[in-house]
Amino acid sequence: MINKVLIANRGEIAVRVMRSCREMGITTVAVFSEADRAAMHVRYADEAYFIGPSPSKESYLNIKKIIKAARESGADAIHPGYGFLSENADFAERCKKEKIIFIGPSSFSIRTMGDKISARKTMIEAGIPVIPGTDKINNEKEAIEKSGEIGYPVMVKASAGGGGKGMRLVFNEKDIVTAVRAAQSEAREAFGNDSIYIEKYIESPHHIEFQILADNFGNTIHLFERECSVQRRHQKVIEETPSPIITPKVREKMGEFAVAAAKAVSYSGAGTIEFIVDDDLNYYFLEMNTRLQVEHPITERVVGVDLVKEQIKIASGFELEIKQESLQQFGHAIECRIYAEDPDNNFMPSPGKIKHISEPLGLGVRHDGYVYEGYEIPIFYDPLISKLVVWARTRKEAIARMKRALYAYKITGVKTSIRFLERIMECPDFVNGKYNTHFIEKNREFLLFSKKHDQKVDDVAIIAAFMDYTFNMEKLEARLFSQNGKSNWKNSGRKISIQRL
Amino acid sequence: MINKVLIANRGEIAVRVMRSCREMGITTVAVFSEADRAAMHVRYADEAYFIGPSPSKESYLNIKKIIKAARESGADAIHPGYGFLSENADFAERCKKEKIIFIGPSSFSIRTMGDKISARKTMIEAGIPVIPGTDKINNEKEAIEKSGEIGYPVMVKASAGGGGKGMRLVFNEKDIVTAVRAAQSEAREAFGNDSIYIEKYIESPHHIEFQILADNFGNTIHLFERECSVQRRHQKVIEETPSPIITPKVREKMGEFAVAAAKAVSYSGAGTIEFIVDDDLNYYFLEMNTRLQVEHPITERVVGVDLVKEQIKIASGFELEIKQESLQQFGHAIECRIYAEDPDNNFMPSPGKIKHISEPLGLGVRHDGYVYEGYEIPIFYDPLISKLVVWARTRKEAIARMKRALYAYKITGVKTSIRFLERIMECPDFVNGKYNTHFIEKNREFLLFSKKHDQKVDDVAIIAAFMDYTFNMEKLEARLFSQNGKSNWKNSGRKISIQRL
Amino acid sequence: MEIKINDRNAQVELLSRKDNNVLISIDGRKYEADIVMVENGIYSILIDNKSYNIELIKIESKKYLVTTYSQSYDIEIIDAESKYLKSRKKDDTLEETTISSPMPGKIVKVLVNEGDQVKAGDTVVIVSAMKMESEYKVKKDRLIKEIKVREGDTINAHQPLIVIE
Amino acid sequence: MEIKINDRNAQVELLSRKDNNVLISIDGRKYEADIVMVENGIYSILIDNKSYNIELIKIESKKYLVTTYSQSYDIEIIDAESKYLKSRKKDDTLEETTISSPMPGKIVKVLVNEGDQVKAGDTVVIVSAMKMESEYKVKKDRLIKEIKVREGDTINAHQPLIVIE
Repeated sequence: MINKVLIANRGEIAVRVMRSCREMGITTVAVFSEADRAAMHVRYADEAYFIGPSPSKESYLNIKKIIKAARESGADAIHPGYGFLSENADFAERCKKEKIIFIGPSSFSIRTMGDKISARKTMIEAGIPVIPGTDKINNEKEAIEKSGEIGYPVMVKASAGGGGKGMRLVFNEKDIVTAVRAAQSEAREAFGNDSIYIEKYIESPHHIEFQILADNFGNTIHLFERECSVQRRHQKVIEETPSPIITPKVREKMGEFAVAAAKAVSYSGAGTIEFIVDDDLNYYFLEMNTRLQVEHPITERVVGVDLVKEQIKIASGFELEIKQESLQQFGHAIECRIYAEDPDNNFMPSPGKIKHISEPLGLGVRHDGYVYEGYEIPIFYDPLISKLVVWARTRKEAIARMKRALYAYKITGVKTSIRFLERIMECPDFVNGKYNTHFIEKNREFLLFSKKHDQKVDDVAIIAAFMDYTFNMEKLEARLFSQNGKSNWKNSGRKISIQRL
Repeated sequence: MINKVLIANRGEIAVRVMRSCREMGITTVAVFSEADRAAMHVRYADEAYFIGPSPSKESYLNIKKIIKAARESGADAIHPGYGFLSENADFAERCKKEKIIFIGPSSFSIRTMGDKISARKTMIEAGIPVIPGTDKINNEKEAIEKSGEIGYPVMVKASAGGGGKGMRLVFNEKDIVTAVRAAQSEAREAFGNDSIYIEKYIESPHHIEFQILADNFGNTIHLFERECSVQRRHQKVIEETPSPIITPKVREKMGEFAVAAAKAVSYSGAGTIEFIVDDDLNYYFLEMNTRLQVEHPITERVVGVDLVKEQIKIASGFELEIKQESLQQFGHAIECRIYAEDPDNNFMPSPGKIKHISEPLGLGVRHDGYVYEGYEIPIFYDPLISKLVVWARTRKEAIARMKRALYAYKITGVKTSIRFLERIMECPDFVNGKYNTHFIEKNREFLLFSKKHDQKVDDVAIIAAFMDYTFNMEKLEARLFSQNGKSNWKNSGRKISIQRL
Repeated sequence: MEIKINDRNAQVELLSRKDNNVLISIDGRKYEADIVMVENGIYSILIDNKSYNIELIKIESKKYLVTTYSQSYDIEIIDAESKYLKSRKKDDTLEETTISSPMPGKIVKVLVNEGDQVKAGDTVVIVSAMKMESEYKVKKDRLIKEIKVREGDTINAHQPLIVIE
Repeated sequence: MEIKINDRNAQVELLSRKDNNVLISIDGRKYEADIVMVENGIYSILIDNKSYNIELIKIESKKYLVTTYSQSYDIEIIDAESKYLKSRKKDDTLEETTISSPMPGKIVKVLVNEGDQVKAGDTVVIVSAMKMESEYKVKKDRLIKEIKVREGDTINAHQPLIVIE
C-alpha cells in the first residue's frame, strides 16, 4: 500500500483528498505557492513544501518543482486532484519515470481521451454512440444527402472553426445549401480555409455523465450517472444524482457504454464519461474526464463509496472489491458549488478576506470547503469556495434540505453565489426536474430577481448599525474618562455634545 | 399539517429539530432563559420568547411559562426534544387541554413506561422478556428456591433500596443465606425496612436499544438497534449501529419484541426500547424512553430516515409511510458525544467561553452542535457541546473516519472530551467490538494514558508563545514610535532595552 | 441622528434604553428591540419576538456594510462631523474621476497612455482575478490624465487605476 | 530569554529572522521555523517541512495556554520585569491559601463558618455546574479565615471562595 501521498493541488480538493488519506493511515504532503502559505491544505497536511510564486504556472503547474518536492519528502505517490496537472499526460509519464505512483490513469489513456479527434475515433471503433456528423463536405449535393441521413436540425461547422464563426444552424433541407455557402464564405474570411463539416444539432441538450472505476486487472464498473445540466458559461453550477430524466433502462445501457468506453482506452482509476442527452433520451459520447470530478461527492453519497480511497487502492495495485451488481443508488443527492462571485454584477469574481462564516450542518448535509474566518481568498486561482452536498430519501426532500442548508450558510467579506443558488432551488423548472443546459439563460429573470423590498428589514439593518455606532461611542467615552480622571469637565461636555448629535 | 412549532428545549437538539421544521416549511418558535439570549437556538428560530431566569426549574421546566409562550406565538404544536419536559406526563396532558399538539406519545404511555413497576408489569403481560426476579422474599427457604430457579449469579436487593445499600451479589447457593441476612440487616438500618427481593445478575451487560416509530392508526415499526454500552457513570458516551454483537436472528426477534412493547402501551410517535443483553445474547427489557434519544442520528444515517420529520408527521395525524419490510441497515454509523468536561480531572464539567472552534467536515461526517466562537457555555445546563456522527460502509472504516474527524475537531476555551474519545477509537476492546458497560472502567488506564512526552512538540509550543510575544512587542513599539515621532531617542533606547531582556 | 441607507436618508432616534432593550424611532416608526452582539460583528435582534440575524462589516468609523438574510446595505452614520465634512467637500469643485475595479486582481493590460483622448466605450484597462479577465471602459469621451498602475501589478478593490478628466 | 513551560524553564533565543522565517535556539537546540498567524491566536508552523498547528490563549500579557494537537501547556514569558516582580514576591512571606474552583459555577452550599477549625478532608463548599455537584475539601487541618461567597452566588473559575490559614 502507498505510505505517503503528495497532493499536487490546493483548495477544497486538496483537503478532501487528505481526509481520505488520513483515514487510510497515509502520510500527507502539501505543496504551496507564495499566496497559499496560510491555506487550509498546508495546515491540514502532515508535511508541506513551498513550490514557488503565486501564479499557477510557476507553482502548481510546474512539474519540475512538484517532482522535486515529492523526492525530498519521500512521497511514493502523487494525487493530482482536479484541474492543474490532473490531465497532463507528460506529468503522468514523468511520475512513472521517477518511479512515483501517479494516482490516475496511464499517460496513454489521458492522451487518447484528451484529444477530441482521437477520442471520437476510438469511441466509434468501440461502438459507443457519438454525435452523428460528417467528415469534410466536398460539395452541396453531399451536404444535402448527409444532412438528410443525420436528420434535421443540423449544424454546419467550419473545420478550422472557433468562437462561433463559420457556424450555421439549419432546421430544413430547403435552407441547407444557403447555409453551407454562407458558412464557407465566413470561414474563408475568418480562417482562410473554407472546409466545413456537418453535425447533428441537439436542441435541448442535457449534460449527463457516468462515474467509472477501473483497476489494473481488467475490472471496470460504473457508479451510475450525475446530471450536470445546470451550467453557466459551460461551468457546472449544480449537479444531482439520480438524473430526473433518465429511466432505469437507459441508465443500464449508458452505464454499459461508459464501461466499454473506459475499457477502450485500457483505463485505470476513477474517470468520468460525459454524454450529451436529448429530450428523447438519445445519448452521445461527449468526452472523458480522466480524473476525479469536482462533483464526485454526490455519487459517493448515493452509492456509499469513497472514490478517493478507491483511487488510492487501485493505484496501490489492489483489485477492485466492489462488484457492479452490489451497487445501487439509494436516495437522492444534490451538490451546489459555492463561488466567490457576485451574481448581481455579472458574476464577477470576488476574492478577498472572509470576515465571518457559518457553515450549514446537520442531517444529510456534507460540506467540503477550505476557507476559514480571516482567510484571504487569493486572486490567482479558481473562485470555488466550497461544495454543499445534501442527501435525502427523495428528490423533493433533497431540494428542501438544500434550501435549508443554503439558508443557514453565511459568508461575509466576499460576495458569493449562495442566494442565487437558493433561487435555483425555488425555480419551477428545476423543482420539476425539467431543465437542460439552457436552464440558467432561460430563467435568468427569475433567478436574478431579488426579493421584494421589505421596509421592516431595512429598518432592522438601520437599528443594527445605529446601535453598533452607539455602543462604540460609549466604549470610546468610557476610555476617555478612564484616561483623564473622573471629574474632567471638558470631557463631560464632550460626552454630552456627542450624544446630542 | 402542523404550521408552527414551539421547541421547548435548547442546545443542539433545539437547533436539530428546527432544521427539520425548516425543511418542512414549518415556522419555528424558540424559548429562552436569561442565560440563553445569545444561544444558537434563539438565533436560528423564526421567533423567540423569553421564559425566565437561568435555572431550568424557572424556565425550561416551567410548564406555565412554556404554555404561555405557545399561546402568544400561536404555535399549534410543541416539540419537547429530550430531557426537560420531554417525559413529563403532566405537560403532555396540559398541552392536550390547551389544544396544542404535544409531539410525543400520550400521557398514558409516558406514565405507564415512566414507572418501573407498572412498566415491568405491562411488559410481562405483553410477553416481553424482563430480567428474571422475584417479588418480596418471605423466608430463607424461598430465597434458596427462587435463586435456584433464576440461576446464579443473582443480586439480592432491598425493596426500599438505593445507593447500593442493602445489595449483595451471590455467585453460589452456599452463600445465599448469609447474603440475604446481611442485606436484610443493612436494609433495616438504612431504610427501617428489611424487605428484600432477588434478581438475576447480568455479568457482562450490553446496553442495546431499539428505535421504534408508531402512528395513530396502529402501525408500529422498528428501525433496528443502537449499541450504547460505552458508558461512564450510566451516561452514554459513544453509540453505534449495527451492534457488533447482535446476529440477524436476534435482531429480528428483539425488533419484534420492541414493536410489541410499544403496542402494549398504545404508543404513538418515536420511542426507544432499551434492553440489557448478556454475552450469550439473552436480552431483557430494561425501560422505554418515550421521546427522541440523544443518539437518534446514527439510526437516521444507517436507515436513511429523518426521525424528527416522522415525529411531526405522526403528530399531525398522518399515517406512517415507511413499511417495516422496506427498511434496511446500510453501512455502519458511530456517534461520539462531545462534552465540555476535563477527562484529566475526573471529568469535571468545564463551562466557559469558546475561543476557537474548527469543526470536522467532509465525507460521511455529520456534526450536530450549537456552540460558536465567542459563545459562553452556561453553567446551568447539560455539558453536551455537540454530537459527532460518522458513517462508512464498514465498522472498521467508520472507526477510521471517526478518528479522522476527532483529529480535525478543535475547540479551545473550554476543556472537552475529544482526546479521550480518540483513545476509545484506538482501544483494542472497542476496535474488536468486544465491550460491555464495564468498558471504560476496565480500560481506564489505557484511555487516560496521555501520549508520551515529545520534546519537539514542547519546543514547537515554546516557539509559538515566544514568537507571539515578540510580534506583540514589535506592534507595541511601532505604536510608541508613531505616537512620539520618528527621532524620539528615549523610545529608541526603550526599544533596545526591551529586546535585550 | 441621520442615517444614510443605500441612497436614501432616515431619521433615527434612540428614545429609551434599558440594558439590551431599546426603543428606537426610524422616520417616525417605533421599534422595541432586544439587541445583542453575539459574535464579533453579528447582532441578534428580537422585535415583536421575531428573530433577526444581522452582520456588520465596518468599512470606516461611520460606514458599514450591513447584511441581513436577504440583502446587503451600505449604511452611513451622519453626525455633525460628517455633515460638516460633506458641506466642505461640496465647495471643493475639483472633482476627479478615476477608473477602478470593484475586486482585487492583477493588471493584465493597460491599453492607453497618459494624454490619450479616448471615446465612450473604449476599454482602457484589463484586470484579471481568479482566472477571469474583466475589461474596464470609459463611459464618456475622456482624457487620460494619469496612469497609476503597470501591467503585472497586483491591485486592491477600489484602488484608483487610471485618472481621467 | 527565559520561558517557563509547565514546571520547567527553558532558555530561548531568537538567532535570526527574515519575514516569517526564524532561527530559534531552545536550550541549545536550534530550529528553523516558518511561522504564520493564520487565524486570531492560531499559528501555522513549518519546521523541516513538518506542519504544526498551535493554538494560543493569552491568559495575561506574558502568560499563555498553548494547545498542540496532543497536549496543552501553561507557558510564561520571563523577562526582566517578571523576574523583578517574582523576586519581590518571594520576600513577601504573607502567603494566604484559598479554596477555589477550577470551573465557573454556582455555590450550592457553604459548610463552614468563619472561625471554624476544620480537619484534613473535610468538605467546606459545594459548587454546582452543568447539573453536576463538586465538593471542595481542605487538604490539611485548617482555620476558616474568611468566607467570600454565599449560597446561590455565581462564581468564576479560580475565584477565591474561602480563605483558610
